[in-house]
Amino acid sequence: MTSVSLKDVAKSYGRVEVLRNIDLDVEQGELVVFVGPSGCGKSTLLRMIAGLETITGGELRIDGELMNNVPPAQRGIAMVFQTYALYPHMTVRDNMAFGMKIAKKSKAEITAAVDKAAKILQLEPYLDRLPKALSGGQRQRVAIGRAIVRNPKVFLFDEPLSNLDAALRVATRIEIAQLKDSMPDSTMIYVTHDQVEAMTLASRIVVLSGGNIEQVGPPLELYENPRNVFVAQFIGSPAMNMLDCKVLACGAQTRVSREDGGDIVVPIASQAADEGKPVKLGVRPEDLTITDSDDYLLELNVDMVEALGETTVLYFDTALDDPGFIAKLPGIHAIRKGTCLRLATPPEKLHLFGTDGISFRHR
Amino acid sequence: MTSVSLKDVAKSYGRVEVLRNIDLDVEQGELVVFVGPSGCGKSTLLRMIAGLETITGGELRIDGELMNNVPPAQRGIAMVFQTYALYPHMTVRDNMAFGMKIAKKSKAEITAAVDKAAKILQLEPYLDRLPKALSGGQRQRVAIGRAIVRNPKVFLFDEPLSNLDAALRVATRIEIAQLKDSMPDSTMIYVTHDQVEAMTLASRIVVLSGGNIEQVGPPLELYENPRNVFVAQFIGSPAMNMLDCKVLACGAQTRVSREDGGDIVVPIASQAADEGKPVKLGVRPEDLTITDSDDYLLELNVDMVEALGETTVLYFDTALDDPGFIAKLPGIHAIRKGTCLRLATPPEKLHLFGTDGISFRHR
Amino acid sequence: MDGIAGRKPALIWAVHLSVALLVILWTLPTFGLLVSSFRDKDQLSVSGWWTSLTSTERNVMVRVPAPNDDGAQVLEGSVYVIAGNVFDEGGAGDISAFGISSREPGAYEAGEVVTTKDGERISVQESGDYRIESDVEMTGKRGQRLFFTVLEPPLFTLDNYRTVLWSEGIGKSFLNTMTVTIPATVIPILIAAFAGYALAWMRFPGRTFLVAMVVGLIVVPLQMSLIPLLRLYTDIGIGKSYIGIWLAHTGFGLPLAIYLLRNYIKSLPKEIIESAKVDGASDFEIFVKIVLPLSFPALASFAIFQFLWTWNDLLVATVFLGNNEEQLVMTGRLRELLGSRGGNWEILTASAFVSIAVPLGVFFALQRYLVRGLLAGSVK
Amino acid sequence: MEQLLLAFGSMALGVGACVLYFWGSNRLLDLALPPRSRNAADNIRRANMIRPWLFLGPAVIILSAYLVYPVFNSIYLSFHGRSGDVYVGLDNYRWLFADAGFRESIFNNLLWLVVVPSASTFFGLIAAALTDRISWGNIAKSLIFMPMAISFVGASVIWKFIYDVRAADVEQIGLLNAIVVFFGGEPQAWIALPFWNNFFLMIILIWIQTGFAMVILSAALRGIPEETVEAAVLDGANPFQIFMKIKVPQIWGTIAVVWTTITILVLKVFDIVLAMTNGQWGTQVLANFMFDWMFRGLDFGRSATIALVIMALVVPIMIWNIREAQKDG
Amino acid sequence: ELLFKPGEDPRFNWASYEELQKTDLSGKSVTLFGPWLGPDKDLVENTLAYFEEATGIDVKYSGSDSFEQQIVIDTQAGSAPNVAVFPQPGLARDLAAKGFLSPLGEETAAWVKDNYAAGQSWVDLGTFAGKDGKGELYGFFYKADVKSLVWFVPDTFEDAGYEVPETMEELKALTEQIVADGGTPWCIGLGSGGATGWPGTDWVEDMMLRTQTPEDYDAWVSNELKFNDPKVVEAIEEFGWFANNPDFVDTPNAIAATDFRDSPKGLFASPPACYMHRQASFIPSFFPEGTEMGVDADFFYFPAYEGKDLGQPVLGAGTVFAITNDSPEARALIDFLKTPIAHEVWMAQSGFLTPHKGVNTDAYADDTLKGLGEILLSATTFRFDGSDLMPGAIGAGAFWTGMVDYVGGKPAEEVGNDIQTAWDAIK
Ligand SMILES: Nc1ncnc2c1ncn2[C@@H]1O[C@H](COP(=O)(O)OP(=O)(O)OP(=O)(O)O)[C@@H](O)[C@H]1O
Ligand SMILES: Nc1ncnc2c1ncn2[C@@H]1O[C@H](COP(=O)(O)OP(=O)(O)OP(=O)(O)O)[C@@H](O)[C@H]1O
Ligand SMILES: [Mg+2]
Ligand SMILES: [Mg+2]
Repeated sequence: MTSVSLKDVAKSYGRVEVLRNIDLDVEQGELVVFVGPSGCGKSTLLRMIAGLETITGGELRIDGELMNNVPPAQRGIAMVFQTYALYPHMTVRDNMAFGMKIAKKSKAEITAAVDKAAKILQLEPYLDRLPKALSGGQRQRVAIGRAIVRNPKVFLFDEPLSNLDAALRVATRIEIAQLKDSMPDSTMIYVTHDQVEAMTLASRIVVLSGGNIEQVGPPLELYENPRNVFVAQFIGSPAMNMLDCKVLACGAQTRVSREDGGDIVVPIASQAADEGKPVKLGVRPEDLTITDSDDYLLELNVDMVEALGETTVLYFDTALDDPGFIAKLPGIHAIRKGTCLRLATPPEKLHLFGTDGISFRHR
Repeated sequence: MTSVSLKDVAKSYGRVEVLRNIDLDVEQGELVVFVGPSGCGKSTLLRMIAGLETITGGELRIDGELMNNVPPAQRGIAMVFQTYALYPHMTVRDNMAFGMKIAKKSKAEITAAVDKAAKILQLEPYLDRLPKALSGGQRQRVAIGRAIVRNPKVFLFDEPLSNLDAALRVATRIEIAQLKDSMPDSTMIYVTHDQVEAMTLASRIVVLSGGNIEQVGPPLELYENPRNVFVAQFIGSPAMNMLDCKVLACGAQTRVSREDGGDIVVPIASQAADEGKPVKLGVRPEDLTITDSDDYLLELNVDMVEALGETTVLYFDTALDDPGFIAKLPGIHAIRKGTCLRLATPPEKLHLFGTDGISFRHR
Repeated sequence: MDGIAGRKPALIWAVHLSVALLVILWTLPTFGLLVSSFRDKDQLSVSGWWTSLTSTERNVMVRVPAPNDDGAQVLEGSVYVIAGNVFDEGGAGDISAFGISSREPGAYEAGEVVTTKDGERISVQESGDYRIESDVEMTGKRGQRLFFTVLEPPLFTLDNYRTVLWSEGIGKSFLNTMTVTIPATVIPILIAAFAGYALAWMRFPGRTFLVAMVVGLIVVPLQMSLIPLLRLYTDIGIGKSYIGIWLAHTGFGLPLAIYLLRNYIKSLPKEIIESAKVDGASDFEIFVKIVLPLSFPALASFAIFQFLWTWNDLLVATVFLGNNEEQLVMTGRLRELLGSRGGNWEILTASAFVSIAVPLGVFFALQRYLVRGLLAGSVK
Repeated sequence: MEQLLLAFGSMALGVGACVLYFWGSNRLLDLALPPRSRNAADNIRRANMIRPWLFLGPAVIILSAYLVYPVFNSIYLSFHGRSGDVYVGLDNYRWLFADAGFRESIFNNLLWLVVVPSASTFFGLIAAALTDRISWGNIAKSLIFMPMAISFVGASVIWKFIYDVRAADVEQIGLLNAIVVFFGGEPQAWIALPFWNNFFLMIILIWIQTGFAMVILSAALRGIPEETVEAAVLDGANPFQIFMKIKVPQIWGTIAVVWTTITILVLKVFDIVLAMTNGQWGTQVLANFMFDWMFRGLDFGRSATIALVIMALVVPIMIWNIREAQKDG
Repeated sequence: ELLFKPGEDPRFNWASYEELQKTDLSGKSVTLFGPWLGPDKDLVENTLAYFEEATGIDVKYSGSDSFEQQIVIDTQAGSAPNVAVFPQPGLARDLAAKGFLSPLGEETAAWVKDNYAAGQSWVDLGTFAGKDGKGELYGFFYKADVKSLVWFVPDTFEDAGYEVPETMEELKALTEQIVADGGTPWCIGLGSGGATGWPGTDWVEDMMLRTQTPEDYDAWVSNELKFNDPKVVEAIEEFGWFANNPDFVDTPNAIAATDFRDSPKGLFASPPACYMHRQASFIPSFFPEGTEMGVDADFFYFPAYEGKDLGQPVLGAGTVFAITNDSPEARALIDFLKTPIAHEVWMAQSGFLTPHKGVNTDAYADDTLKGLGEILLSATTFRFDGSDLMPGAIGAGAFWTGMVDYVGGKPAEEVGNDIQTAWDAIK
């Protein structure tokens, strides 16, 4: 059953169009993550669903009902804000109970709901504290608890973890995943610009950029089969390396040239019209391996080595403002700066993008 | 040549002792990174070196000279703050020139120094902007530029990247690494609580905890051979898994029991006295592999799977507030929640820690 | 910041000294008033208050009983004598010199016997005993004046405060003032807070214009409003009443209140308000349950100013409340103690202090909010 | 006792009525357009269009009655004669600009506008900066703030004991003259010294307003990121340079706000001048000049004209403020 | 609660009190608003108590320090009290011209003319042009002050061997004599906060009366005689003879800055800071505590020039009752003021002088008051304080400023010109 449905939704502030032609259906029980660079309109879209921004075009339906003009409280949604937005002068319990009190629920009902949420989130010991007496992670849990108590049709999260430090972020991310698991029927929409969060939490990811949806799909699909250069580079860290090439031969497989003269066969179909056109050859840093054989993709000098123990990241052709070409190898490698290395990759891991940025696989 | 030397340095605020018995020598040209959990005294130590906090015990020498009571400006150091600490009312140029102006340097000299630093940091186009018109990364570069202009003996960085978002953080980290490369003679002391930064930048890492130095050494040494449980878990992400075991047999190799009944031989020497004692068996998530053979370390049910594309993280025995046991596998794995998996690891990658938390390898 | 190495202690001393100097400069005038308020009425206008802190030599005049008074003059043998002690009417000290004419108040040493041109022999002893002898019966309805110099210890009195604090009707005036100031502080804050919230967080046409208007109105001199307003009051039948003065103080305080409170309320995190909206709270509920409690610092700091203003106000109170016995406020009552020509400095000094007491109390009670509240209101 | 009841009764009545209005009107609105009914969405939307005006209602009405109407009334009066019933065109303005008293007032007012806000802000800044560095700073602050709590009547008594003058051969009871005499000078009638007496009056207002400036500026100074100061320390700046080149520029916005507030106050203040000199010895200022014409001259036309001049002087500040207000929408 | 029990003290005219009892106003009330505060307020209330007791009326008196502002606001706003007590007639005249006062009627005018010493002049003083321009009696004078007084300490005069001067020539001679003896003759202070300068106007007015004819004085007050007329300038300079000679005054550089309330204290200093102080009859309340009138301090008439033949002019002042909100009770209050008892009760307290011929002067509380009262009753020329009669902008404005300027060193002609210019500007 469709839970949230956006049809041709648009948003402009005065003459500035921030979002256009957003079409999206979120099924009940899904956890959909909006990702995209800063300023692409993620929060705006979420806030439109919440009713905190007016919708300037298109239709928003929740559970089939048109919601464009319904005030936030009547939409059956709950929202968790980046800044937690806890009421600083109320205890944790009151924070969670506020919505129900406003709705004039009975005392018993409120207590039951709050206690249940507190139990789920292990907040019981803190119920009588004020938010300022809580750690960041606990505050975030209270914010989530406040959402749970409302028992909404749709949960909305706007970068709920971005104010936490790295360790806490990981821990809370896991908590959210578990929470979702424990409420399989609840629909969640989650905004982040951290793609690790997106990858780990989402049942589907919506990649937004410049007010448009670039691609929608399950995380791994986006990782393995990005629709365009933008998605390819946005998903995965470090970003996918892009090499400028020319198409030499087309067909079920495509032969492309590297600018340095070599050429390579990519097992991706191409059309005759592509021949001679410039293309981008995409390869993920983590798909690269070091090889001695002649069947290599590139030969480059190492500019910098980052040994993380678990992985070793090699930088080639680096310049300020441009990380250049990157390879990420698992484990520890004793590679020194300046070494010349041959890098290879399994051909099936390569990506090809046309001049319009669209992946050949998606045509 | 020793650049910065701390001898038995201590710091107390009133009766609260924040740092004690800090002994450390930083050689010229090193980049030493202080890491440690929040509140362990990293910043305090750095600020003592800078002269922004008084030293309440011990000796601080820079280039051999006793510095305890020398005002900050006379110590030949430059500091880059977490919040950049740019002067908001001055242009980039003035920000960088301020120190030299105060020192009444000639106009020409100032211009030369500022231009040089701006060039290194590619800040030339922004020289006449105010900080508020710069992006986070650019601001951080200005802060670094301000340090470079002073041409100090020692650079001090206090979590310079923690206010940047993930992508910028990576990019700026690389810039700092390159900067260090371009100034091989300069000594740098760098504070962070992000261990990726520590690993990638440091020539040596100093792990601080609770006001003490836990371990000092090159990054990979800390990763491969942590001195104690704290360092083991602090370096590497996700943290090293710890299993509670008992020593069954000692010698050049140690046989330990798992609580679930199995036992395993670890190629680490132990002493007779250890026999029967509880120990912690450490294994890094990224050192685990899935196996079908009987030579496995553990058999567990998967609680949660995070597929990041590049890697897949498996969580076992997870509870709120406790990530449980974690395995990190490269690439994409089609593992579902609830699957029972056997995990193995090469025995040489295992760690053993005594009840005092010290690694058997370090005794 | 405190821990910077190599700081020169001299600098710290310089700071301490400068602050001490500033504090002295700023409190000295008030301190003078405080000392003066404990001084005797007559001394107040002849010597500086600082002299009252130390023993001072003072020229004093006493008039001995007039010869014509009954029993003033005794016949001792053949001489008529008027005797007594100069301190009979209070005071004490050692007399070093005395005089019998104001032109030379210290002409003679104590114990010396002076013969006047009428032939009277006058002497004053160190202890203050005096003796006037005359061979003939003395006449006159004015007693002889004796001048003497005496070293007076610091002399203070609580009389001024007694006059002020125990004056008739002061309690009632205090209540009247409270009746004026408390609603005149609370009402504008309430109205301004609602308006501030509307101007900060509600969307409606004309909002910017209203904000602009409020700013513009801060500067209207209130004297311009007195007559039209009182006329309005008379016309609609409010007349001179508490309601009238509350509304007047509200009106005059409102622009600044709205300006400050709007800025503060605007600075509250947007998310909190949105969160409450999502929770289903109406604007009224958001205001009462979220904004009001969170704006406490701003409310408190504005309360201080409005309170100080209404407390010290006399003009608005007398115009809109009147100065009947029934309606007089504290400032009016204190002013009344001064009499029609206002020359009683001693009362003025004491009453100035009495009238500072309450605002100072309010200030100290609320000052910790002042810093936070005002800043958020005025500065981004 | 009865009096007490009456007092509390009225207080409760006043505050209660106000509370009742806000609560009641909202309740009515909720009853008229119930937010939890079938067409809740529409109701809430409609209610949201009305509600701002419920919130703003009292403020708008009171502001209009107490301030807007008088302004228009003054404009009307300024074109009318003494009693406000004879139309005289621009006569009042013509008179005003020819009047020596007006010229004196304007000159003095400009003097006040230059000196008082800057001096109050300056001393407030110094006080704020210094008191922040010492342990007894809060006590010092309270003492410096104290004059704010003193009424103008009280203040004029206080300053009488400073400026008082006595014959040269008698003991001075004014502190200032006592000091002058102590150092062998001639006692001066400070408030009668031409031109300089203006400054002696200004000192009183500066004395009062410094506390205000200090309180606000001290909050602003605390808002300055400590790191910028530390960075300057590292750059070798001495405390004075840090203050002038790092701190002051960063709180410039606050300084401007303080400055404006005091400037507006200066334009409105007449109590000090009235109580100390009533404009004698060349100390007339506009507000007192207006007061004079209103209550001594009984000429409403002229006093309204002067009032409008006062308001005109504020217009630049007003525009600046409105622009600031619009910036944050 | 009545101060003097009706019927007991023979000094009082109890018949008038009994007469009053015939009017029954119980249950009615009247509001009265005036400048009297503090002790003065007690005095007036003590007096009004007889009216209340006799008729049963409730008189609500309130006093204000800012009477002038408030009566203006109240009358303009229509919230005026029934009766207002104006400290000077100038303001009452302004309000009458705006139509805010009610005429008292022919009968009252006739009463004043018949019963007050120099009755016609009191009538004239209380007669203003109403809104319609018609001159009618609006102001009823009750409680007068005598201004032409010089205060001194008899002992000091005695010690120095000075005699009370009888003529202006003698006064000037005495002044010079005192200087020659090394003393300072005069204490002069014009300071009065917001009203600084007014004591100077009294000096000038007294001098006008002593150098010019009463007719010139009247012309001057109505500005038919210009302020810069040589006659006026001469009077100002007469004042200057005393005030602007640094040897003659105690605070030569600070006359205007010395508060008039502090100024007389110089008489009582030892050694005396001055010997004489010219001030109105109210000043004893600012003498040091315990000063016994007639013993520790005394007054003499500020004498006239023997050579000018202008008689014994007396400068005075008085408070004016006017009806600002007409009602029968307000009229009854004015009628009460006509009864001798209304005057005698206050006379027997303090600080009250009356030109009422029908009262028993024995009722005055002390000899000093009685003496002052006699000056008032026996004046050959009585003139009202001119500045109080001038328009507010002059009498309470330019004239004050002029005096301050004059003692500050401005030549008398310039001062006259300035004031005249100001006067021209309000015509
Ligand atoms: N009130 C407004 N008026 C005009 N433009 C606005 C307004 N609010 C947001 N925008 C613009 O809309 C765009 C989308 O903003 P939005 O906050 O949705 O971005 P985002 O994707 O959430 O970014 P981030 O990751 O930084 O939160 C931005 O370019 C922003 O500048
Ligand atoms: N002025 C102070 N007075 C008392 N204790 C202080 C003061 N400043 C810091 N501390 C304490 O000193 C300890 C070390 O603080 P420090 O800032 O050096 O930690 P840190 O390691 O830099 O932490 P973080 O990673 O959060 O920056 C903390 O426990 C802190 O509470
Ligand atoms: Mg730190
Ligand atoms: Mg006069």
